[in-house]
Amino acid sequence: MAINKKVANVEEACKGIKSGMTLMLGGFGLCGIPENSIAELVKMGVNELTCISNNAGVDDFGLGLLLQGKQIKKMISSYVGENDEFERQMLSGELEVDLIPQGSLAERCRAAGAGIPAFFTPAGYGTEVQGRKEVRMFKGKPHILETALEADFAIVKAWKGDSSGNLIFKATAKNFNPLMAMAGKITIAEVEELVPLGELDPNEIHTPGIFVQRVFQGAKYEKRIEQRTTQPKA
Amino acid sequence: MAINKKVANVEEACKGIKSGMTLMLGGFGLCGIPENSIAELVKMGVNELTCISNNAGVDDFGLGLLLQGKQIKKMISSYVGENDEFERQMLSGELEVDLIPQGSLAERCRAAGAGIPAFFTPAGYGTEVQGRKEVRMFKGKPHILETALEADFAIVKAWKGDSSGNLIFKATAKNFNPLMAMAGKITIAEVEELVPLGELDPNEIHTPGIFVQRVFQGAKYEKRIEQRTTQPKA
Amino acid sequence: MLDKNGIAKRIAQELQHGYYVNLGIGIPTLVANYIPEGIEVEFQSENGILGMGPFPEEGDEDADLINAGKQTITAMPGAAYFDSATSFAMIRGRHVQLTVLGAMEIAQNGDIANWKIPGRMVKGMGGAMDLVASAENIIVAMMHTNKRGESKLLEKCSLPLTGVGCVKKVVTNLAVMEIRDNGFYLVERAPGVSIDEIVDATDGRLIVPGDNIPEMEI
Amino acid sequence: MLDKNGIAKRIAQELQHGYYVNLGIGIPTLVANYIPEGIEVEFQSENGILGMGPFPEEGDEDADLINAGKQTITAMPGAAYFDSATSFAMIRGRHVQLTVLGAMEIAQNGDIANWKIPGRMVKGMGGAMDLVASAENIIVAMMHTNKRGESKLLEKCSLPLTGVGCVKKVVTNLAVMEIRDNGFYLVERAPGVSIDEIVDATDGRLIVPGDNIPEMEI
Repeated sequence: MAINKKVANVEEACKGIKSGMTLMLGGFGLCGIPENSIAELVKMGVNELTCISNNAGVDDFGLGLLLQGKQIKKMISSYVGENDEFERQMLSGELEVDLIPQGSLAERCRAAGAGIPAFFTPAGYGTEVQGRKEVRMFKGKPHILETALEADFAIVKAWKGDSSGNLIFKATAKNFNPLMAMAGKITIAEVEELVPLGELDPNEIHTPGIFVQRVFQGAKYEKRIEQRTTQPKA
Repeated sequence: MAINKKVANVEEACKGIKSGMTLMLGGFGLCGIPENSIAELVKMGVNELTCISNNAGVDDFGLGLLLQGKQIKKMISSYVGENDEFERQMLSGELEVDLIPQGSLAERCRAAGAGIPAFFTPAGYGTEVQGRKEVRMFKGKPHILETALEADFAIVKAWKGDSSGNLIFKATAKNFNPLMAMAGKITIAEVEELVPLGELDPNEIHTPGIFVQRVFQGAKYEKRIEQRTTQPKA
Repeated sequence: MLDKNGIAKRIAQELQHGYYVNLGIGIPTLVANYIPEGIEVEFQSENGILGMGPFPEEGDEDADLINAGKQTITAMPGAAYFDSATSFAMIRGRHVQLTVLGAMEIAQNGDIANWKIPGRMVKGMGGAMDLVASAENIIVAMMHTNKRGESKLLEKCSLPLTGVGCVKKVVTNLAVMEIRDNGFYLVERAPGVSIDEIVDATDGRLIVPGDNIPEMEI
Repeated sequence: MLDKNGIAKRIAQELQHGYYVNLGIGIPTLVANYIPEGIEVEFQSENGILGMGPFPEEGDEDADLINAGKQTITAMPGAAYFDSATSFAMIRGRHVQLTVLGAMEIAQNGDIANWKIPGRMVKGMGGAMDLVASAENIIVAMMHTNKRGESKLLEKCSLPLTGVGCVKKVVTNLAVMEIRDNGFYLVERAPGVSIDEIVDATDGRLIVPGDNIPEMEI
């Protein structure tokens, strides 16, 4: 009786994504990003996109690939420091950029998914982020009103998933993925492993399937490491 | 290097709870309630308590035990329909009662734990719940402003826990427990099984230990069923 | 005239493929027994489960696995458990496509009252206020009249409201009605029930579009 | 005068038993190497881990396990992973007891700027605005002057702010200072550094309480 969200491949998953749309993309740095779907967006050639993503990838991976092709009109992010092409497009004015505190970004995604149109947070008070937002004191401390952040499509990456759209993330690859999954009008989940229905323990599911409209197993994952830091073997 | 939150027993866990305090207690109906701690509160004889809990137990179990001893001055709940003594005390005016929509109750607990002092929700607009709360339109739909709900102590019940305060709940016994764990100035977690540090998979933890100040293994659990509904064996 | 199971059967016809559905306590719970063949739906219970299954076999009850009516249940393959904030995120965020719940009174503008009788019965609203304020599609399942024979379909609710102008459809033992143009728009009659009987049992404004109101097929 | 490791060592003395600590990128990260003996602390990284451990041994790197600086890390026994909303719930909700972060400028009233140089460098604030707006206890770890030899301790920040009046303590290569009475209140000198050197390197109002400012013991 479970609702089947399984689609055959990334082409089918990304059907309906059009130029000018607002997309949310999960991941922190290059960790937990929907690699297959990003590649498909490059292939589709959709442009004038507004992309909501904590980071903008690096020059030749992640959202950097969409920046190279000038497919992105506007980025809504919290930190974009690892991408020269990004910085160039932003400083030249080719790219519109809305920088948002990371916690506010996460909470605004969750809020959209949770039917909370607005909430107060102390983050950004007295800074450029405050802008014209309403300020209100709570317990003697100033807070600003932040609103829910919605998207036409949310594209997330999980470790395991089932046909009903239930998702389990791995370690810190979870990050923004469960929140963006809640916020998309249509949520696409690409997973490393699509397991048979009933195999995931209902107690261990991070994103219940109700938040996911399409799920598919990614063809392969590079899972590039941005900063490989190690210590010598003991 | 993990921080040790383990206390020897329920007496030690409940130390510092005083008459007149505000307590949050996890559980939905009798499912996932902190049985050991409630018994201890009865034994301690603290009274004039404000209890935030979705339900008020039944006459002879759960928070009903505190009601019997008239230890509760005020209840903040969403549904109290299974308790005659409760109804009697409320209608007679002995007990103050603040009824809150279940979703707003959950979100207000989470908000307290998350440093969100207030948020807008559509629930309760145009009803007694609205009262003097601020009303604001979002996308043409009226919403009311709800504030965070804090407590001196939050008392939750989990299935498994470790000495660092990490918790895993079982099935629908999760309910309000993870949210209240976030909201308490001091959070007490009683668990069915306290496992050695490192035994819980960091990927399967529902409540990270940072939200928990004291953890102990409950002596025994009755886990009473409120509505035993079954079907004949096939 | 329908019995409670008949009301549930009729409402089950409103289920559509891919729906996530929240069923309230009482008659709504029975809807799960009549899912039309060939469609996939999943039931959400607001205490924290998606993919709710039938009652367990005797001896298999689990105190940790209940529904919002505090009844022991089972989980279907593909089920998921979650906390109450996530549960109401699903509801408030409109991820649940259909809510079916009972009511004490419904007004012709879609107001609903089902949580309190001042001075006499105060059980609380539970999740009902969140559900009715949020769901796009709300069907009320109830008897047309109360135990004293008084109509539950009114011009204006006399009891404290649960939600304002939110009900879209009402299915009773006598009729199916939609809330339209500030009235109860009669869509179907229960088997063997005449228009006059429905008119008599309805205190609010009943809109009867012609004499050929079809009889339900259930 | 201290090097970066010296600054980290001095800040590590501020750690107290039972603290949850968030360490920013750069010098703050080094603090984890100098935890005083006999105390239990846990490190939170805002991308979603509590109980962060040291870098993995060569060959054990996991692309799915990184810190907020995008570096590969390990998890200690008792660690937990969580999503970004939960992570900032910990931060905003004041469950993290101490935040250590770097800065480009600090003003004598506790303002901090560390995310943007208009027209030249715009990396974004990441989690810094949430951290500084929320933490009860914020220590800034930085060099006293910038690469051009200009003081980073100012009367007023010239760069766009990250947070207002939030810094409590500053530890530099020259000194430990508390923000008090709208000034940098000198608490300790770095080994071998004179009061005059600190005065010279500080553009904002430096409060020197007497001639006997103790030297750090590190």
